[in-house]
Amino acid sequence: MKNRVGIVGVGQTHHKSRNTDCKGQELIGIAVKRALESAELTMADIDSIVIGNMDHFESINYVDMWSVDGSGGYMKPIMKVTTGGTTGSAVGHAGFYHAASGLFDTVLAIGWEQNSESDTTAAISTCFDPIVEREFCGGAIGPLAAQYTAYMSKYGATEEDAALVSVRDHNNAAQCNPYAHLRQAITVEEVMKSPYISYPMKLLDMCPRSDGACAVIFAVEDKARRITERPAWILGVGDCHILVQVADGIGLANLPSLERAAGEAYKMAGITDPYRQFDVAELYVPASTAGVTWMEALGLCEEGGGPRLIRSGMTNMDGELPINPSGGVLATNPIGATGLIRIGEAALQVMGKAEKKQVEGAKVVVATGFGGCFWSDVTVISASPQLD
Amino acid sequence: MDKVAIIGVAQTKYQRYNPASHAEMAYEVTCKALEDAELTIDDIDNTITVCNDFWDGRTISCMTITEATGSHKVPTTNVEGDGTYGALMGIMRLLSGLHDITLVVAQSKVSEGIPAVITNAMFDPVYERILGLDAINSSALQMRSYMHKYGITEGQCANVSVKNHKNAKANPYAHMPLDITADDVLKSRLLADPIKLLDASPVSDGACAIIMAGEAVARKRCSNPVWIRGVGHCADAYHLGDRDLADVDALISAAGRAYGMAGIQDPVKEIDVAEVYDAFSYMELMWMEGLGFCGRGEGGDMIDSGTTQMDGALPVNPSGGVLSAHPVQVAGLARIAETVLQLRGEAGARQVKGAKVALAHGIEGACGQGHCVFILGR
Amino acid sequence: MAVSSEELGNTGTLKYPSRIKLPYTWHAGKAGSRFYREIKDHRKIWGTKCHRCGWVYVPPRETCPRCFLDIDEWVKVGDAGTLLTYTITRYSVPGIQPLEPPYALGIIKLDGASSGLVHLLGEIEPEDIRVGMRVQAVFREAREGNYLDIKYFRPLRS
Amino acid sequence: MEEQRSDSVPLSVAYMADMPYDYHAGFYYSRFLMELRDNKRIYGVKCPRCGKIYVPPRVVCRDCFVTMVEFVPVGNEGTLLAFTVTNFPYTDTTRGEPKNIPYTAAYIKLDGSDSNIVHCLEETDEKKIKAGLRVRAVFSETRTGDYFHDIDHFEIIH
Repeated sequence: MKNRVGIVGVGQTHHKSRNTDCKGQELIGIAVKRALESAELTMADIDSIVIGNMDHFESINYVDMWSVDGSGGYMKPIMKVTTGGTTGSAVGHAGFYHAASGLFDTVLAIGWEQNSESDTTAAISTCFDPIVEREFCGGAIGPLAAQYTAYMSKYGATEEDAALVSVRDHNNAAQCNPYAHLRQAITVEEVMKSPYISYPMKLLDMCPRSDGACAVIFAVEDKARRITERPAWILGVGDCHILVQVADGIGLANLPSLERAAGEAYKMAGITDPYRQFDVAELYVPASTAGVTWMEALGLCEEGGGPRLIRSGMTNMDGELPINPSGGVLATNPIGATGLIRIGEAALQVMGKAEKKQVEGAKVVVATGFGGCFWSDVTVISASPQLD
Repeated sequence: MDKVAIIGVAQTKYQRYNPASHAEMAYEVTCKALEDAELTIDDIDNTITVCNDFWDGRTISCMTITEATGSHKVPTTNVEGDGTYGALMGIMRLLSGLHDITLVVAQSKVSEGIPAVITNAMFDPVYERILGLDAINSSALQMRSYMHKYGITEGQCANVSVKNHKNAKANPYAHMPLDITADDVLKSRLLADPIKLLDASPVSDGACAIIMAGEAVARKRCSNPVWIRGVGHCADAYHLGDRDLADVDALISAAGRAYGMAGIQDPVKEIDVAEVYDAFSYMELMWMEGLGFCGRGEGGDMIDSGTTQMDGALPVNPSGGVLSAHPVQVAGLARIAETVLQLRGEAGARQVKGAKVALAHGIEGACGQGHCVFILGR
Repeated sequence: MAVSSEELGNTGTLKYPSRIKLPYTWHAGKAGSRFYREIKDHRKIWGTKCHRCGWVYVPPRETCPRCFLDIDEWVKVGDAGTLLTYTITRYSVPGIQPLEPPYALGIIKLDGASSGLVHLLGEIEPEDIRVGMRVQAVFREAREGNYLDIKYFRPLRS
Repeated sequence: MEEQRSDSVPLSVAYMADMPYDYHAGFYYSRFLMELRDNKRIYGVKCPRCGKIYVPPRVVCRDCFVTMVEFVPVGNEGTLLAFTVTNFPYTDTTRGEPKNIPYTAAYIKLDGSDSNIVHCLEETDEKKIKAGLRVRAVFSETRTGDYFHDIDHFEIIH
């Protein structure tokens, strides 16, 4: 890497089911202003902007152009990146590359979605091939449900294991995160009693869809050091968009894209023993079932070891490797922002600014994004510019 | 900035209906660009796709061409915007030092959807969208504003169309090579006054790919690299009423940034050929002003003078421009590909002799709200 | 390398007619809601004014796009203004047009506003429209709280 | 337009977006769809390098990145890999109206194919379905070149 890049500011809205107080640009504006405030910068300090969401959630074309009233993009370089559920993490990575290229010193990355403006499942279902898949692929739920069916029969995981993930994330959101959308503590019994929406997935296993925005400011090393004493350094990025037909993702008991993206990011960052080296993880877990199955792709446990690790409690706030102190995606999901919130939350941890979510002494954190057709993005963020 | 070169380019022929699917078109240009660069897919270590969910009629539209571009094998991202923005993202990947060779692929099937419905979605859904605004009538508001403010005539705009459709006759990729006169343009069907049918670009399907590399790799792997000397992008205000539609502030800023990087002080003297995003005839005149090829309000004089003709001092759109083929998203990347051919001396019958420095330009949003400018050199 | 239809033994290629048809509900936000309520309830057009650059935005903004500062000053602007540019849409597009073409659109700089408002023009023949002419808002009788509560702008009668 | 009761409640704008698309099937899907329509045969395409057979057919082998041109028929029967009974309401994006539910999305590996397809299974009682079941395509009497119509559904082979 020629130019080291650090995160110097993070802002997000108070995520809600339905934010009617804000027109879309205003929602974006709130996150942007909070990010600027957190870094003690003004819009004049921003050299370029990257923004992302998914067009058909709000039915707005050329969002990079439409958003300038809220993004601050007036008479600035701005571009749009969109890759489905990974949009937020892709926006974060694009923000990183903007700065790492040396072309821009201080870069504002924005993810947002006002999911209450449309029927989220229907809008997502238009991501499937119109000729051979769309008719019978019901949004993101169906494929994920099918995947857990296969994992349960192969590794003996249970629906209760998934419920434990749901309880962990919801309770973290309730106790620690004032920005989270769902802030209600729940129990395993409540998850198990909630109605099936797509077997084996129950209502409380699924992420909500939210209205919200997140903004993260990236800066090249010398700028970053001038802006804050504790930047959150980007040590590694990886992304892998593995498939195009959703049917071909079936039978993948796990998530090979996450394994490959993690491999790239870990290599760049020098991560060799992820479970020990990471102090916190902010994972894009769109359904509790994925919280059981995907940890192994990140090297956090052995193959089929997801149920063991979840049952051990080690991923809870007081465990060895807390996962999703923010409450994660199960508590908050403005889709185009969701991946960027993971990066932002990871940065707050190493900057020591995570407040009630703070995991004491967090130095190295992994953030992930998930979306598209079983695609993954991975980001490794650290308190120091290189691993000790 | 460090040096980045374009080492391979490919385009499909642009046409009203390309029977190939999105993926099949993307695969065609991917293979041809690899062939042009004398590389294999294994040499590509990252990709940028350029897809738009509205034009492609699909959420996460980049899924459509992921495998066709080899993007499932390497780090990839999708830029939703004009192809020039995709190329810019590719440059940033290379300049980071984390990647060596980038493939950028843009594809578009404008003929699948209804352009007016798709461009209507550019306008704010709480406010102006309900007026039935689209790319054509919003541009008509801009054309009128420009003509009124600077005394530009419909005839001068028509002459852009005449020039570019004629140039297209020398471009085998062009969709609309035409022998027409200004009178033909002026008498063509009125779409939205003052825009007439022949002032407007056609509905085109097609794809374009470019392959870029950092300096060390480019020098080793390529005998005829074309260097990216400068790049700049910028956006103006969103609501049409927030802008003076006759002016081109964002383009001036984008060009200024690109010229600064490339060390260009007198664009007309230093640039040998330009490919600009003329979605409508009048746009070429406005963009020449924004690019500093002439003063503000002098776009009409510029076309009158013949400077931008094939035999002029600064030929603009030898390819026939966007007026002669308009695959949305692709069109800006095609401008880059065309300038690469010019700088390599491989532009065939549309070659501008001795071209050493070229400019390629893309736009984004309604009425050129956003611009991206590339300076390339031999 | 890509292949041709002949190589595949194809007898032709198919098109698959479909659509993306979905209901949307867009939030106008606080400022947008006040803008529409003032028109609906009082036939008055309001904008917001940036205290730094002085721009008066119609429709109102909560943030000045130019200065990126919060705006909280509301100002009433005139219901008459000057036509900055116009066009007559002469082609028909199913589903998105508010009127049967041909219909006229313009950008109007309302008296007291800095930005222009895009709207319909009515009660005038296309050939009589001129840039710079004075026009005035005609409000719809039954107003619902949307952009078309202003029915159109017509030439100002002195 | 929806008007809420209280004057302080923000307004919103409701609209049915309707965007028609003539999706181009291209060379590979066209051949696939025509074989279904004309001959009730399901075709895949075979990679000349690794020999893998992809259904539905596509231009490039995912693993080898080489052009595939050899169309080969695969079985009308196959194995159910995974399924999900979809029982939550959402909008059918081709009609803008509620989707017909419940339906069972079935992910199937056809005999002779190395990739999977998605279609619907007629059975919607999840207690009667499990991964590994054998299933068979049931074709419509009248076929039009539409995959989801020409194969009406898949049935469980008992």
